[in-house]
Amino acid sequence: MFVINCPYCGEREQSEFKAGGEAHIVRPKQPTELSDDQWAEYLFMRKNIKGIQFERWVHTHGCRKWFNMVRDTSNDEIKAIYKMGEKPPVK
Amino acid sequence: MTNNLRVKSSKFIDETYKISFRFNNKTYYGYKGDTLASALLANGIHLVGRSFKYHRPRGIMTAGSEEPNAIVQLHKNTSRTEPNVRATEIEIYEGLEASSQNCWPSVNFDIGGINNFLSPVLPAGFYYKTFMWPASFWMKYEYFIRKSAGLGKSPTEPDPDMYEHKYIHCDVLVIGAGISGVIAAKTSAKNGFKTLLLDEKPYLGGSTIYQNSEYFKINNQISSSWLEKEINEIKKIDNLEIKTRTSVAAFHGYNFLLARESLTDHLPLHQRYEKIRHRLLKIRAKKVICATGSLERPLIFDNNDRPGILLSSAIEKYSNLFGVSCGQKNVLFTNNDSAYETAISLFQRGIGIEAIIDNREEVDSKLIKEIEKNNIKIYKGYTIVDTFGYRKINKISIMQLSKDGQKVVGSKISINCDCLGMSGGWTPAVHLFTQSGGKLKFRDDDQVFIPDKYPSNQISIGSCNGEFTLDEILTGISKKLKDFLNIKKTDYENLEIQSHFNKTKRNIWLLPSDKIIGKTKPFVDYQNDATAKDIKLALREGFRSIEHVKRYTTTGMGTDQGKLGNMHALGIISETAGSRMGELGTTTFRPPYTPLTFGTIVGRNVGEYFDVFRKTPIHDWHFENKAKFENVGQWKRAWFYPKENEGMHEAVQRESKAARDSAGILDASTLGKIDIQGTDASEFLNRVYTNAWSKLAIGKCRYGLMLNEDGMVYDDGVTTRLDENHYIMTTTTGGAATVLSKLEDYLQTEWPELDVYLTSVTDHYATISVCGPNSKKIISKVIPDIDLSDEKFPHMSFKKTKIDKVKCRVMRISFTGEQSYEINVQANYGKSVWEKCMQAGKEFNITPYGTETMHLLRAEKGFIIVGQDTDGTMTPIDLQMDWIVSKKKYDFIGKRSLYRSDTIREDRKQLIGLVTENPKEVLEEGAQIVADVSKSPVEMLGHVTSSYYSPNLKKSIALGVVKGGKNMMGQKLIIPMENKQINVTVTDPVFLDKENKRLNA
Amino acid sequence: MKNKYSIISLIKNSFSYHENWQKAWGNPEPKKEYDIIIVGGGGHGLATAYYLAKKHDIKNIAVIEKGWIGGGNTGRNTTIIRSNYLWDASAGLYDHALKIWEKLSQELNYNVMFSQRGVMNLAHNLQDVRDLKRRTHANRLNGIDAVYLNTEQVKKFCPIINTSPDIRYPVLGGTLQRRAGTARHDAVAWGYARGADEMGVDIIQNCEVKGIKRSGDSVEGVETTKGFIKTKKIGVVAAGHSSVIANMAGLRLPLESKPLQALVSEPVKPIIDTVVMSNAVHAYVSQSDKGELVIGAGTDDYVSYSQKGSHEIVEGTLNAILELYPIFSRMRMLRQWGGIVDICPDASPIISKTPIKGLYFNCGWGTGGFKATPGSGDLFAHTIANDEPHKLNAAFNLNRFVSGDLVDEHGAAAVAH
Amino acid sequence: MLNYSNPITEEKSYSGLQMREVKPIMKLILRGKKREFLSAVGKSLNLILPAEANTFTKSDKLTALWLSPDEWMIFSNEVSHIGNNDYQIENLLNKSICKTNLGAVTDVTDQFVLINLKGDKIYNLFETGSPFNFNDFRKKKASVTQTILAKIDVIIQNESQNDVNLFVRRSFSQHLFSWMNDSASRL
Repeated sequence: MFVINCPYCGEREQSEFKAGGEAHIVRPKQPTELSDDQWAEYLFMRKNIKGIQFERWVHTHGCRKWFNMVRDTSNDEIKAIYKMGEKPPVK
Repeated sequence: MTNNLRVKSSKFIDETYKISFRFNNKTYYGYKGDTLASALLANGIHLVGRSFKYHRPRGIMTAGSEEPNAIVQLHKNTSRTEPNVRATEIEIYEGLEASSQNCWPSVNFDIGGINNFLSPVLPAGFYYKTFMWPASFWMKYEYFIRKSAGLGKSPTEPDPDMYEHKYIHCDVLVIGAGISGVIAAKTSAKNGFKTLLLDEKPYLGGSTIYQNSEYFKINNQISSSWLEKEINEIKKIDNLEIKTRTSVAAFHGYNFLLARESLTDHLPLHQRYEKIRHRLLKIRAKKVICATGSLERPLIFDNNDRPGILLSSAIEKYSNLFGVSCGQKNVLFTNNDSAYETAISLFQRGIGIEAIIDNREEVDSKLIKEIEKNNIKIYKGYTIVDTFGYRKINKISIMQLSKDGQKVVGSKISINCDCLGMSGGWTPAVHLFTQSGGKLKFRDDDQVFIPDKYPSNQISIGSCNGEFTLDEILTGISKKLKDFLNIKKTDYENLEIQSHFNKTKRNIWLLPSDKIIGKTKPFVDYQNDATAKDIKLALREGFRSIEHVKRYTTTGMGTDQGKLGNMHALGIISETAGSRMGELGTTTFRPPYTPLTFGTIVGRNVGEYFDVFRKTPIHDWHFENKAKFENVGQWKRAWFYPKENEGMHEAVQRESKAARDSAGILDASTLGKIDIQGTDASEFLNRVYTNAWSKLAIGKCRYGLMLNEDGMVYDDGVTTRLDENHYIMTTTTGGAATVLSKLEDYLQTEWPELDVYLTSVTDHYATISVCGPNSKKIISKVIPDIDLSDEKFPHMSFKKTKIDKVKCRVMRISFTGEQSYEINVQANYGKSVWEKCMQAGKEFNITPYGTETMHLLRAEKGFIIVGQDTDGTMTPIDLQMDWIVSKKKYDFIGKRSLYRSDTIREDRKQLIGLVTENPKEVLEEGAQIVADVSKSPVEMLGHVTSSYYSPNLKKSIALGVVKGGKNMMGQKLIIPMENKQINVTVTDPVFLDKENKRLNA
Repeated sequence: MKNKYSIISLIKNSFSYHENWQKAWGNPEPKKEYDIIIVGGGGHGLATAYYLAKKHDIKNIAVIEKGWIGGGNTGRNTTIIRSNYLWDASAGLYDHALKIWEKLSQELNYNVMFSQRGVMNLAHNLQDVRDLKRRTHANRLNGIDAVYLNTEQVKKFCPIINTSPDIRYPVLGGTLQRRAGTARHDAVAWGYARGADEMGVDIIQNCEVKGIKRSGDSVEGVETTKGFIKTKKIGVVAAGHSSVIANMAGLRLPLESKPLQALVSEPVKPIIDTVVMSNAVHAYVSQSDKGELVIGAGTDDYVSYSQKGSHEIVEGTLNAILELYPIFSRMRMLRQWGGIVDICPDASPIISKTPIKGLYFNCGWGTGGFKATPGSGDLFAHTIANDEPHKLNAAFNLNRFVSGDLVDEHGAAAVAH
Repeated sequence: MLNYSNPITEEKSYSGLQMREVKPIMKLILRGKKREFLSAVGKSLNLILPAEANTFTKSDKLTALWLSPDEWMIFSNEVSHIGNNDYQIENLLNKSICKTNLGAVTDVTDQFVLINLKGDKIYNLFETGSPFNFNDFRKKKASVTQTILAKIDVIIQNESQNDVNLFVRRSFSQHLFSWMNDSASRL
């Protein structure tokens, strides 16, 4: 059970949040131009990193805002949190 | 029996308060303050239970939560029964009823004891090697294995007690109220930190509080007196909350801990009514101080498990704290100085000590001198090689140890005794620390694991950090607390400490015997009957890792989770395998530290609070009118409204017919409603629905289908354009929350440039749908001001209006194929509007209908229900809804997936209608559809998704999905049931009014 | 030849105080080269090696395990075995496994305690009923024993379930597969290890793969903590760590690794003699031969390799358990633990070749891999040996995520009106 | 006239805790990101929307709760008339916000039920079912939070010491109120 520092509401219990998977997978602007393979890459393929992962969370039971998190998936340590649209912090 | 072993009064025992209790159907007495174990010992009872595998007699071994043997069933055959309760933890109360477990007919004579004689053929893991023949017999073997396994008995009635949760956020949590914990809590609280101090026992002060020796002093006071004053002080501090009888079960990441506060278990039964039994504390602490203490180690030698063999520290506790003597002829067996503390305590109380066996050869300390001075025989450099006495120990044999400690030499000496105390040194209680993710390091000097790296803001202090003696504990504590709490000073800077404890220890994990190991039973895990020879067998068979050995031998898998024996198992493995202890690692300590009842974990979320119960604004009306309800997500929806003697079928037939013949009314308030505003609202809808929205006129409604990015149908509903930049979207009941969060996700992450705002208004509106040929007449009575003519208010359009003075929205939309109006009114007026419609419709026999009829009516029209006719594998094309997929739009969610090689296949499963050869025969929903039953295995083409008897068409109708169904119109197929085959014909899914005449009838 | 396990051998060995048992498997140092390397010494990996040696006559095989064999999900799951799956492809796969389970103890000469005590799945709403009926009909036509039970039949088969119509989500019915049941998880890994070892397979523990060496689009070997080992074929069966290995080979998989938790109660005398699963309220329970209630909890929603999940998941599960079995309120949780499960978008596994020659993946089993162990090993062995899938695992290829031909076992999760 | 049926009809009283629904209270959700939006709202209502997270502002007639960086809920301080749900303020905002494309205004009067709690045991009650840390919240003036209580989404507003407003979605409100009473009966 993490404590998550929502960039808008401050520190809250994990139970107020939901995870949304890997971050920075941008929806292709022109899906019709993509091959089936490329589309599958967007749709299903994930890095699923053991270590530093960039991922999305949403404060479901609070401000309903999505944001990004940098977390070490090997020990669940949260390294950084930043708003949507902001540049990810450099490692 | 009288309390003949109550040797001395103790201030922890209230001898004016006598309590009677029953054990194995006999009545005994104890005093307030006793545990079941201390009370039994005071009555001379050691034998409490039988072991798991060999059914050996077992007694009380410890005085705490690490007890492996003395576990009992409480209140047999009642709703309050509880298996596997540790006699050492439960405080006695008037009416307590306990009985021995895992024995038959009684604990004194147990048939299962025969296993002890069979033990030569029952080594570790024997069951993996046998019971394989004949192959079909395993279930029979297993029946008997299961019967003999298990310990106590599960309750068979619901629990009469209540439980509760409590969330606590504190600055500093101190776990354990021994001397270190008390000092830490006082320091923390006095420095302004909101502090919580927890201890599993009913009293504060840990083991120091009953320490009564002149040899251990603080500031020239006996340590217990000094501590008592400290305790009195901390009770007065405002921002310090102290909870006793509270055991910390789990230490998770980010300093999240779970603790069980036991509130009524010590009260007489009649005082427990309407009270919370346990409270589960969910603690989030900024800082955690572990002062969890340490556990004394047993020693591993042949037959070290007999009743009457206890930990030496337990004997001391029973005598000092409870005033109970565990025996009259005590022998202590030790490898360190702790047993001498016990000896002195016993001696001071006049309890007989026969001898002390010390495996150290040359030792000397003030404590030992004191013992020798009193002419108690000390056998230095000796070990116990065997013990005797079936139901209770009566004799031991000892032999001299060789110099290297690997062998025994010389001849055997026998010593009579009625109680044996073992002291193998101390193991820091690092369980919680490791649960939190902490890493341990091994200290070779005294062979202990101590905390090394802290994974969160926490420290360990006192003996759980490997500081075992008073001076070790107290000299460093001040600096530690100052650093950890970031404070300048403490009250404990210059304590004067006297401690006469010699720290030398001779650690031998498995003591040598004069017999070959195969003939001995040196128990490592008492409860599971795992011995040192089992561990060695596992190693011989190639099991190398500690986890393998543990699993193969079941060491550490009992209800005590190996609190006593795990270290010895590790030691024996490393000695046998020739590896170093520290390198071998430890087994993982898993939560909970002490077992936690399910009821405690669940708290009040049982019965009606198991899950949220959502009600529509008209719920009370449905209830009053005897509706049957259906669970839809967290909602209770009216399912059908049976009149006298009607079953579901009759009710639904009547409701369905009424709706088409005259008028029906449905509570559709559960549908999700999302208010969409912003200059890009139309563009947004274009992207989330498959069809186009920009050209929808203000005041018009349109049906939309929403896909997942994988192209599969996800949700559907009607959306209405209220204004240029304002829409109201409806979603399915079950999909409301997920649709909104999915849409928010796209808005915030993919399309932040869009000016769109989404707000849920599901609960703001009551939605009342009136349908049927007379619906127009009814609505005109309810809302006389509105022009309902087809020209002014055609199908798929919307009007703002007022009923009395209350503004509301009316949509002319239909999920039944009938002319139909949907009134959306502010929820608190919903019931009133419903009643008004009922009143106005009375002359037209307006009939309330539930979800079942709604499903039937829409099936007649071939309308799908997402989730029933679709299952996450259906595209709009599969549903024969090509018309709703815009060819012009460049993109929408899921569009690209519709053009993958599999999704463009012509022979995918497609939605079709089915009619049965026999019009009365109603298909089973979920039944499979085939073309040919002659081949095996039969090729399944699809399944029946919806099926009803239509009272309006007077025949059975069904929807289904069938491979290539689109091109199978008119074809005959078969529904193969278990006992018959039903012939069906594929039809168009629209059974009624294909021309949509009824919408404007 | 290893000595055979039997009651006779137990008695014989008791005379020598069990001093003469052989090692169940050895502890070899890795050779320089193997014909095939299996990465991952869980049940699936060991079974793969066993069937490669047994059915395809390839003996120069190594199983490389970073920890200890059977220490991952094999030793952490709730041991449910069943084959009553909806889709033809799944039913084929899992029933293939179930048929092997039925003879596995004898085949391995190791008692895996496969107990056919039946698995019941409960329905709690009308869509559950439709879904379970649909599945039962499909099972029957696929030759899998499964019957639909009404509420009274459910109660009769497992009397301790609370079937009162007044509970929040009443039991509306259920399905029963009698051939289904449980097995002893450790024994499966150990039995396969012993069998594989006997045929010459090297089981190398405490050896972590650090890299996959490629030349062009073929594999050349693996870098490990015990040095480089050459091979032309690598079968990866690394469960939660599949993506980690895939990343080494420059491959991305459609997987997410999430925490899955389970727990056991203290042991008690027999109280529930079957396995009961309830998807709708999330409660899976059975009782082990030792007497512990074995309870499966759900997965968390975030990727994690920490083997820890959140307390809420456990609490939610016990919540559901008490709703269905109020008599368990005073039972105590003895131990809880977490595993890492690799989940595919369609909740079906991957047993497949990859775009890299000589590299094969067996992964994506999510929360239900244990039941497939023997079948998965057999079919993966076939796929590796022939460089071609068996017809039973052909549908479980990687390409389905491109074509869209998913085996969507969780698609039937209903969202009803 | 239409009858008015609010969900919570009883006022409940325990030692240290009183709970009741306050109705009818006009409630609106305001959405907007631009600076002009904030100033337009300010002008229309004579009330500055709180910019600081987890706080509220108040005028004679209205209270404005911060819900997210672009979302506020405003509600009337006094109860309005039963039988009339045409709110002047809503119409005003529609003109100044919606018509000018500055943001969105949505009537949520019955989306949320306002339960008022009074007494010194309010937080003892919350602690039995909410993971939120109320330590600072209860001390801080004008604090508001969205969190979970008994697994239900709630908005909690610290009106003054021992006086708290709780907003919950209507369809959940009876369940929550029942749960709160069950808990309160044992505080």
